[in-house]
Amino acid sequence: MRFDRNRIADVTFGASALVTGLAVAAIFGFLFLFALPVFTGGQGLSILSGVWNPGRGQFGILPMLAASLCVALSALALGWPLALGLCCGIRGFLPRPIGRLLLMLLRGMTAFPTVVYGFAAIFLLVPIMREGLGRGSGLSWATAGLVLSLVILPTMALVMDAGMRQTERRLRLTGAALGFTREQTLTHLVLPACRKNLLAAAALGFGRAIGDTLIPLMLAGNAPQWPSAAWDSIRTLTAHIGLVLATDSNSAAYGSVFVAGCLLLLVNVTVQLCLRSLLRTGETA
Amino acid sequence: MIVCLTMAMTLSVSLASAAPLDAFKGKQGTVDIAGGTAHIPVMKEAAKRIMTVNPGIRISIAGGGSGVGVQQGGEGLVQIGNTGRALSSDEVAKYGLVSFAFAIDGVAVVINPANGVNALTAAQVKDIYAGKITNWKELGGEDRAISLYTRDEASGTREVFAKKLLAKGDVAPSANVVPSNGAMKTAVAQDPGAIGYVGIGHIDSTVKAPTMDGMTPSQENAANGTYTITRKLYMNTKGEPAGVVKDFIDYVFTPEGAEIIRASGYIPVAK
Amino acid sequence: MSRPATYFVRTAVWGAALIVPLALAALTGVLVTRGAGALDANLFFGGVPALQAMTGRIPVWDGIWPACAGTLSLLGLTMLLALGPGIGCGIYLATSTASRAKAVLGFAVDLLAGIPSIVMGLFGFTMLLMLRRTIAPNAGASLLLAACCLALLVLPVLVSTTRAALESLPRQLHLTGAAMGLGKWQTLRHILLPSSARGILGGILLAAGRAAEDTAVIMLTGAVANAGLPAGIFSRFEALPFTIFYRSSQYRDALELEQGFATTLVLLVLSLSLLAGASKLQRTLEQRWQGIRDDD
Amino acid sequence: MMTDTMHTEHDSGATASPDMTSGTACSAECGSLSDDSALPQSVAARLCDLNVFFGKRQVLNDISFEAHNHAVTVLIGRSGSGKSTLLRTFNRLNECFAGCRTTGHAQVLLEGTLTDIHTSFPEPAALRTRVGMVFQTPDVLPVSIRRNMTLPLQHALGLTPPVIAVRVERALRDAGLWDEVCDRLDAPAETLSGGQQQRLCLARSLAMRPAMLLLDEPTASLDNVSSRTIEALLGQLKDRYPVIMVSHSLGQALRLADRLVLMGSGRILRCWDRQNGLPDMETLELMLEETACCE
Repeated sequence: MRFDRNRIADVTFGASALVTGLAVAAIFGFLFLFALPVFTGGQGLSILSGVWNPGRGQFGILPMLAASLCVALSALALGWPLALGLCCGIRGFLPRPIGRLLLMLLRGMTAFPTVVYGFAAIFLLVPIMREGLGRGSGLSWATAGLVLSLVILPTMALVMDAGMRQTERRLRLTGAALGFTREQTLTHLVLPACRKNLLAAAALGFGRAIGDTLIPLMLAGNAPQWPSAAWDSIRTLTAHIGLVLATDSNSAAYGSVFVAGCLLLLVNVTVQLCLRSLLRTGETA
Repeated sequence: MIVCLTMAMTLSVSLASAAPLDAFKGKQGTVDIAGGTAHIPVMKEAAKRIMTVNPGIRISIAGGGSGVGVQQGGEGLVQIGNTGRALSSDEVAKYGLVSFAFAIDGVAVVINPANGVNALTAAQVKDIYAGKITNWKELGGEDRAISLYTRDEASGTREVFAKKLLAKGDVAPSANVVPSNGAMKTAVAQDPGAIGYVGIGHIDSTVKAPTMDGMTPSQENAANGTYTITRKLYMNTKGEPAGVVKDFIDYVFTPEGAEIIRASGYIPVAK
Repeated sequence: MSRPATYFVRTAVWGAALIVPLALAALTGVLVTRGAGALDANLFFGGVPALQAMTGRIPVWDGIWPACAGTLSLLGLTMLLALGPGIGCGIYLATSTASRAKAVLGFAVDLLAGIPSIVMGLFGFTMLLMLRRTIAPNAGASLLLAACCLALLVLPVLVSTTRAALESLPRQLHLTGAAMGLGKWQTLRHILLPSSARGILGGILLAAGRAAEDTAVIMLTGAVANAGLPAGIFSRFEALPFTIFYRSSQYRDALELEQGFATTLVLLVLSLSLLAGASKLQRTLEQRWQGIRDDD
Repeated sequence: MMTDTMHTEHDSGATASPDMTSGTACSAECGSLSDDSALPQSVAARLCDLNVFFGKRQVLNDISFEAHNHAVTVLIGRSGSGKSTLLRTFNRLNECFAGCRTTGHAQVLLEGTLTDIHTSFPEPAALRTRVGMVFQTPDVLPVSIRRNMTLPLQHALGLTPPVIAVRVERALRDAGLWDEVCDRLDAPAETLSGGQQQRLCLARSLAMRPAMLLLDEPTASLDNVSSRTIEALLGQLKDRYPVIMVSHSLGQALRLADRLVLMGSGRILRCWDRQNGLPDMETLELMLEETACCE
């Protein structure tokens, strides 16, 4: 009886693992399959050129790739220090009641729907950005980056905090014995020990930022041009998919959607591989 | 207030002209509708009346743009795919779609109400969208940069605008792209330097429609032919419609349907 | 050398502690001031009497009640689909011995975690097209399809939190269970899982939150502007996040815009109460397992 | 490096062999293994030619050894000498570690018969319900005191609530803990002191009515007074349960041991029985140091 249960459990868990693995394989397979006709068809590699003008038969989506990277990186550059700041505050820099409040706030923020940020930002942030930057329409790289940094912040902060809480507990006495204040323990002992955790949080945040659709679609302006300034209206790969999937399924524009999907997958794989190799070098060092 | 209005409308309908809805009595079925965003108010009101009389019929309505209408209608994912433009011969050939034009809608350039400019010409609009005119002062307005707004590639409104006003001219790549008539209106209403375009049915006090080559954009003018930047709204089915789908389309063409179309801001077209 | 570092961190701390709550307060402030006025029965039922609307006797066309019902059923179905494989896979990764298959699976889960939701929606869409061309010519976008794709989206969250929660348990706990004469499954069921329940439930919560708020997946796989109450897992449905997105871009007058803000508030309240409810559940379950009663 | 150590140890073992024969024979005649009836009834557990590997590393080397009924067998040796591994062979807990491989025979006296613990138990869990174990640090579960006691009874043995209630009280009394906790059984076990926690763990094992008790440095993390309480308890318990324990303290080993086993580098170096006289403290310390310089 007990023996059987063990077997059943093993099989069940193995099967769920298999399902997960197959799902990933299927996602990659399907998207590559649907993107393939674009390359084998008439336009060939023109899809990877720099101009998007379907009226003239130009279907380059590289500006969108650049826009995706720009928006995600700027969101990360803003959001990561903020997340780190919040975690340090919670784990020692701020009075305990404030820290506890902030932690509650972060938990609550994970429940904030993305579309809520987008909806509120259209009416609050866009006019401010238009007047503040003095150029452009307010629908811009900067606007999307700002809101995205807020969107990815709680996930990053909670991942950081999970690591820091354990490390801090472990090192609190060590630090105290060395004559460190709580702040010094945090900056000199805990943070270096949590390096990997901070890195993983950054990768996670980047993934969420580059993968978000609604915020860029609603706030970045969606102009298919190369990003060059913060007030530029730009179109990310995700927004491109949302906008163009609606077109006729015969056109090259439609095919570009799947290429965009594949590019996003490739970015994701690259980030994961980089993260892994970084973590590994961290281990040997 | 709106509630009172709709309730009164429903009431008057059920009292005065129950006849067109009789077709649905005792029937069962599903009608999935997707496509052009301009069609939605008409579809929604019609569906609401039908389902109120007969809850056995389920009607779902999605937007997405004319491209979605062709694609999902053609693939058979929905029974009725709406487009804000005529189908190309390729599309008809590929999917075997049958079109039903039921309304006329004008497309008008809109600007922010605070903008002093009241008249534009097609040539000016073409230059603005090509990025040759970049400031309102060149058009007699105040010194303010022009922000361009255009619609996504799947939009029927965009097609009409590009064909009839821009004459297939280019749109500067820096133009903002918004995914719907409503989003266009929001953007233009907020941005004092904005220029965009919407279906005339969407124009209200939050945006201003300047005269175009002297023509005043309004539904009356579109109906009587003095405003020429117009398009038809189509329902498309894969093959000849049958069952409740046919009933639905027939209903849109009844006098009651025409009334709905007019109330939504369009001009009804006979079958 | 140490001073600048501390100052830098301190600046970041105070900056973050001020900026983030302020930004949030501003956003919710906008929502509340512009949406609270429209928060009434009319928003939910669009003029249809509440009782008939809730039971679905009269279809609701201008209210968000069907969207609320749609979001809840979508959430339920998604979690139903994702919980088993998610937690099972997490347990597998945490308890099986190191092997090539495990390493590959771990990488696959990390990849899955990084897949953008719109790509997941795109996958659902292509899968649907494939199904129609092959085995199920009548398949359509539906609640089931959307739930499947959402389940895939939240799966890695479940897997990695379950795995992390189990792996962070002291190694001694496995030995304790074994030394008590509990089998592998029993140790898992009665000792390891309850001990890591906090972490796992946290993961479930995070997953549910993402499933409830995601818009990009469902807008490609079955959410529509108007469909009435969900009629079954093979029909299209309304959902709150999509309704918000739709209203924000399709409103025709000031009232509809105001209702859009109010809908946003409703979704926000729904998400937050989900969070609160789950943490309460978490505490209850934990106390039941621990058998601890507060005498005072 | 490890294999080098093994070789030197092997040599040192060889030089020590005259000493081993001069002590009481602690290894059984392996030839008589199959013949249960020929064995004296007092044998509670027996190992024969036992080898344990973790991956490529051999941790136990040709162990043959017997433990008796009504007796406390104490294993001593420097850390890394294989004491804990030896202890864990009796309930096959080594199998919980990755890459573990065991060869040789191990028998435990169950229901009056010496039973091979590898061939008779396809699932080690069933064996572990019969061989109780207490660890170095009190491993109370993060649950209430009562739940700590009932959890294995309920799930590993499948007993009914009335039976469980009786057993819990009995075991807590045996462990000398009943009077201290009877009025707060539903309080978290972590609120107990270290000594109380360890006695709770002992009670948890006793409630299973095991055939044998294994203790892995049970007093290592406790203060002096708590250690003495546990030692006194073991003195009472050994009449009902054969006890095998690892000890870090020579004083404790000499106080408790009926049989004392000195280990070094995965081998048994020497064995003493109380009736034949235990060595004194200095001799033991010297021998321990000797094993150190051989490493």
